[in-house]
Amino acid sequence: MDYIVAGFFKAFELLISGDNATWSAVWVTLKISTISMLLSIGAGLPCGFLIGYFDFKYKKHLRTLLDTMLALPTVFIGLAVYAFISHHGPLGELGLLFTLTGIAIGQTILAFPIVTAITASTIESIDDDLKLTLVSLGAGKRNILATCLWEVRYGILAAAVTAYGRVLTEVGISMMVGGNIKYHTRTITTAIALETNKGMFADGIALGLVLISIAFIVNLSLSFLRKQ
Amino acid sequence: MDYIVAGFFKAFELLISGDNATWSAVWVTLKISTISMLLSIGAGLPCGFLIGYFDFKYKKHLRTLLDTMLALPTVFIGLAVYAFISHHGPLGELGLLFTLTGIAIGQTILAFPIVTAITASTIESIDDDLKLTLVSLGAGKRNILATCLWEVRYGILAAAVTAYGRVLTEVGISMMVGGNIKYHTRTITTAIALETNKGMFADGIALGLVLISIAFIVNLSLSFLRKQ
Amino acid sequence: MNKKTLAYHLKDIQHFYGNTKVLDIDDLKIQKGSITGLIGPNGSGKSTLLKLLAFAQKPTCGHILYNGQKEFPFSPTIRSKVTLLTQKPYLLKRNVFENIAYGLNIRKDKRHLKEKVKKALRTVGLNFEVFAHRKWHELSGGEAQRVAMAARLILKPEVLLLDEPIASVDTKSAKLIREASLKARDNWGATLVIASHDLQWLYSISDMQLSIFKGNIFSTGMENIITPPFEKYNKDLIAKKLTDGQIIKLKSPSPKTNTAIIRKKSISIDLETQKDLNILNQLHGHIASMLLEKKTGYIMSAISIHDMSFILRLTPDQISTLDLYPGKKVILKFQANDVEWI
Amino acid sequence: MNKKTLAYHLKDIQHFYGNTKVLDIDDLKIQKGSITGLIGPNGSGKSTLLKLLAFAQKPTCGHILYNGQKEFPFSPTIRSKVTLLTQKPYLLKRNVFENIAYGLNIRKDKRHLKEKVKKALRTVGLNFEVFAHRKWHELSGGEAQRVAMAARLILKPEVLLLDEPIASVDTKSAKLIREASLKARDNWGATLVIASHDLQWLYSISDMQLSIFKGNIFSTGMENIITPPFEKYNKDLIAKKLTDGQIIKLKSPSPKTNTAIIRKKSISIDLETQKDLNILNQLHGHIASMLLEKKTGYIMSAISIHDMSFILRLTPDQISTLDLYPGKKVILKFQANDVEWI
Amino acid sequence: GNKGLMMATTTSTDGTGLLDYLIPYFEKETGNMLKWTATGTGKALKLGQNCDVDVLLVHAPPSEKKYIAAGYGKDRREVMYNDFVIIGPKHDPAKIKGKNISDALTAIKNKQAVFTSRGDDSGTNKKEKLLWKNAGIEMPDKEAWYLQTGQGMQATINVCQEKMGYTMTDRGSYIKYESQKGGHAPLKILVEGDSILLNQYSVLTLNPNNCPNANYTLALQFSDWMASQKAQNLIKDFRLLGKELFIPNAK
Ligand SMILES: Nc1ncnc2c1ncn2[C@@H]1O[C@H](COP(=O)(O)OP(=O)(O)OP(=O)(O)O)[C@@H](O)[C@H]1O
Ligand SMILES: Nc1ncnc2c1ncn2[C@@H]1O[C@H](COP(=O)(O)OP(=O)(O)OP(=O)(O)O)[C@@H](O)[C@H]1O
Ligand SMILES: [Mg+2]
Ligand SMILES: [Mg+2]
Repeated sequence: MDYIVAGFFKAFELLISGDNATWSAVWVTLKISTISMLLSIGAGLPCGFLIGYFDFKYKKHLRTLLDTMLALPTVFIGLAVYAFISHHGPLGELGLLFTLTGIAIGQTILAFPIVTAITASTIESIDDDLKLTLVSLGAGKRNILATCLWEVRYGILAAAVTAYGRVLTEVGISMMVGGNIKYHTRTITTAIALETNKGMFADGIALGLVLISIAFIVNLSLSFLRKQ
Repeated sequence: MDYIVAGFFKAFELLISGDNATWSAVWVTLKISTISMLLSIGAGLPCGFLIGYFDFKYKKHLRTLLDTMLALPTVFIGLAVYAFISHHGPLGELGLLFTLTGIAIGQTILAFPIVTAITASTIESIDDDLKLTLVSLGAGKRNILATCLWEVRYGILAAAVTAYGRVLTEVGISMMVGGNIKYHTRTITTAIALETNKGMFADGIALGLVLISIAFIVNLSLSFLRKQ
Repeated sequence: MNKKTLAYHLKDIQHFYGNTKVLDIDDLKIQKGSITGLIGPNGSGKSTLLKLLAFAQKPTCGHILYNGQKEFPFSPTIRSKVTLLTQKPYLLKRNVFENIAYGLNIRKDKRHLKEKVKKALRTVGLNFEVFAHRKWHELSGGEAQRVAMAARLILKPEVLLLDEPIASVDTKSAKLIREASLKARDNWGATLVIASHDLQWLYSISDMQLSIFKGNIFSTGMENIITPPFEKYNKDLIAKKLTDGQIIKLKSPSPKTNTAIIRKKSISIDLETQKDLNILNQLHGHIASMLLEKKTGYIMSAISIHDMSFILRLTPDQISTLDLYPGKKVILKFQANDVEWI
Repeated sequence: MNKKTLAYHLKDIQHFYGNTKVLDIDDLKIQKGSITGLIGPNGSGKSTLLKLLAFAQKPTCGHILYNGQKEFPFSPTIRSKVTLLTQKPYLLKRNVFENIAYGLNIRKDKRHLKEKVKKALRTVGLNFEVFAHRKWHELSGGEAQRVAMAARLILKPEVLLLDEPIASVDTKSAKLIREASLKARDNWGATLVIASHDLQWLYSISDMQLSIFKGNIFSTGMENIITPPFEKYNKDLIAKKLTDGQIIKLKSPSPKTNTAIIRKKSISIDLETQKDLNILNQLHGHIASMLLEKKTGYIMSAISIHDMSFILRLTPDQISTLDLYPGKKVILKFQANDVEWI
Repeated sequence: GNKGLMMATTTSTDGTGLLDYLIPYFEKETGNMLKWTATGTGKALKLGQNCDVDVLLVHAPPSEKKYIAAGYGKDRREVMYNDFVIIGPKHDPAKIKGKNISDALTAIKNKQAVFTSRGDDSGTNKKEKLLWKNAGIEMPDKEAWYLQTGQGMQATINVCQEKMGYTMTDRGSYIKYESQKGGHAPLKILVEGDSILLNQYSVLTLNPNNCPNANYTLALQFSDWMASQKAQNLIKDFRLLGKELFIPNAK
């Protein structure tokens, strides 16, 4: 129990003392999570829209597949990405292994099904009358996409926030693809895993609190988008 | 690359040969994920409903908090739960450490904010006319809860499926609280982590495929709940 | 009025959306077993009043007595007894059968469910075999409206509040809904309050009419309303100028009020003008429509004065004597001080 | 008809929902610059037809020529020219201003936006200052309907399809909407197709009326429809029995058809019966309403025969001669073989 | 009650497969059940300190002694050892092959050749730090060539292989790695044999004063069994690629 309390103090200490390793991990975490969120939202919103908006033959099957992709273990994604970008892999030339770009690719794969699935089911819930209204007002396909997404913006926000939580907290990909290299690819979560393994539970808690603070600040600045 | 292909064959081998350790991990994974899903849905649906349905003063703040909880790292949850159920912890007497119940508690904490947040934003999207209609038909508070949830069932399904994906794939809690004890608390994901740690990438991939198959079967059997 | 026979008694009700007052009712009583028609332009507060009567919303100020008791949303006395058909009928995402059975299911009343649903559908003119298994979205606008109505009727509630029940319903179904409403009152003594813009229909069903205008209630039935802008005419009178050049002269209002009401009974109809007595309005127009008020035998007649419409209640005698018919040019007369200001 | 002046030409249109055929139109032409009224009971296919005309849905079979060209959903020719006001007007989750400006924004037409929105709101009788910044859910039913209407009018479309535009709108606004529709035709030559259950209003606005019944179109205007069940009367005739004992005799139909139509022109009105000629129907009833058809001067009269309603078009002369007024007892006469079966 | 014995151990004993091989013999012979959780040494000690386990099998002698001194552990019994080696790419860019340990590290530093460190405060990591200190080199941290993976041995070897760098590993882990590469491992043993490179594994029982509820008797029984001739022979027979991974040395 005591280490939880200790963790609180430690968290302040880490941030205030400007601990190099901590700030590096914070920075790395922010960078990769931002990239992967941008990519997964950029790809996930249109895909989610298409799946949710249109009725097509294998829609149900596609949804099942998508739901299954929600259960891709991060280590698995990490291993798969590793296979492609490792020295011997087909993309080995690009030198993405143990880089932030590499992690971001993996995290995009992680977040994409979340954004897509939640967007799709949010879009599915929109009224047929909205569709009809848009067409009848002369909306083209792009307008329909944009307007529908805006109509269900709270649902989209939920999708993004959920995916963000997932990306921010994942360990497997960062560990496998990034290698948890201190000052380079060590994220807050891989640092937590490390501290925990060392038995430095208070440090783990402290880093966890740092991560949660980041999430809090991001969500706070998103909350102006919310209703009421 | 080759270990991905090897992993596919290995996955078949593991399942068909009836490998004891694998089946034990499958069974453990199913057991704890079922318990934690039941608990988190049981608690998350009503909470999400309350937050989404009613307008109250600090609603926006509560939502921000909830969104932040989506970014609770699993290791952090693991550490916190450990603090409580470890021998010296306040609940040490219950002997929950290194048990499936312990893991399930942690996973419930993990899944709860997901179920709650997505449910809330789904409920938020329901029409005022529905609320009015229900009241005007004489629905009591429970009826309103049940009917509203049923009205947005596809959104609820998305919440459940997302949370399930999260629970199924988490490692941090299972590792910290369960201890990855072979034949006892080893889940598929902790087994993957172990194999990967050992450098047995093909085995990691194989186990990952086993996990994905489980998710696929579950989602397939849920897909009859879907529209169309 | 005997207190025991009162279904509703509203006291000092005010209702606000934000800072805008949309209802202001000092005192309103509704008799048990009566059918009250609510008449008023868009935004006058009809739906808001019905929601308050349904205890689906709490008034900002004041309180509502139901059967002599103060009641609030979700009180068990209210829940199963007062039913509102909302203006935009919302169907649950289930089939028609389940939509109609919903209220009974809530009440755990499962006896003869199928028969009851069948009967309710028949009451609104829908065939059970054709519609019972339709999904909520597989209905035309009017069919949906009628399903929603059936879902209310099946409950046999003490109070049935209908918000524009025939808005998108065809003539035949409008008749059915009228009959169903009358039966509700006659068979189980239901109290009904019905808002509608179809005055003929409303007159054919209601015992008394309440006019709402800007949240204020006038229980004397349909009024002729003259809205601003007004101009000064002379010391005592102000004038409403119609774009065809005609002028309506009215006694000046008190400073705070700005909408004029001319009661039906103050207006007479004629074919020729008389010498102007200065304070007499003589407006030229034509008859637009004449509708039978079935219960009384009066004929509700709409007279178009340029872009305004006046409603009068004529007797068959008057019509025969003046040889009136839609299209006929007529002259409406009323005194400038036969005006009430609100 | 000159092809160049045709806005629409529908050929062999059939539309199905699932296995149910809801529209069956062999050939239908709509002139440019005309105002067509759509009349028909609930579920007859009005909304479906309007959706097809808006190219918001594709007919199951057949095709629609627009300005002589086959067109399909999303074709750029159609998109900015044809506009539909849906039956359940849906407002976007934005404020009123943005809702009305939406169509123009899509067209990237941002000049004088504020003035245009102001004008559109005025056209439907809403005050810009009061309503422009209201959120979509802060409106009464009729106000929402009118905002949706304004959002269509602002686009000045070639074709304006209105699905029950005055369903929950007050009398004054109904008039405004009529004027706006007429202006659309007169000012920029718009073609209008309007579905409504308010026949008086529809007659006051439309050049011609189409009756829809069970997906079939009759272009001769409002018909009197007699629905099953029928009984055998004698060798040649079948009968519809009214519950008050009256009988309508009709020439037997061909086996496949089962709904009877009596055209207005076949029916005459009288005060006394004449000797029964066996195949003459003489139905007792009373006049329910009389409405002026402004353009023609005819008086559309609804005559109640027990629980049925017949519509006749009377002249002022007929009315004066017979001294008709709502409530007056009358007798309708028509030959048993003046029936058409569909 | 007799819930069996709960052991915390380090990843190397579990990862090499030793425990999977050895423990069934213990269970069969003594009739006791033994469960283990494999974690970093630090966490293993912590679990003991919190009395969440009954017995420890770890390899960090200095920490173990401190641990006992602090009153957390009781009996420490050395049961086996293997040794640490320095591995690197076959072409050996820093030319360390055959050098003694301190010279090798100095060469790596001077060449700025990539060196991957576990950086996780594990027994292995502690040993590595000791080697840098002995070589008189200030502990590298932020230097670009010095990569701290914060992960287990296999993962660290893996990073090392990708970066074509050097690392220090216990022999068992290296053999395991070699066997996975089918004997064609790109990384080879370049430095070995120094006595300082010894990697001692010990069984620790918990101090009953600190953990009265821990199963001290059974823990002692396990400790004894590990030191028994039978177990020592079994350890000796545990091989991969025909090579011994651990050498029994119980006294
Ligand atoms: N949620 C809301 N927020 C703010 N104003 C509202 C809200 N709902 C209604 N109003 C306003 O309150 C007034 C009364 O609305 P109400 O719905 O009671 O009118 P109504 O008489 O039913 O009109 P209609 O005939 O159009 O249905 C209107 O001016 C409307 O603009
Ligand atoms: N999505 C649907 N699936 C199945 N049937 C439908 C669907 N939509 C409409 N229908 C049926 O098609 C027929 C025509 O519907 P439509 O909406 O065109 O009628 P309408 O003439 O507009 O009626 P109303 O006056 O009630 O608006 C009706 O019988 C209706 O039940
Ligand atoms: Mg209303
Ligand atoms: Mg319709």
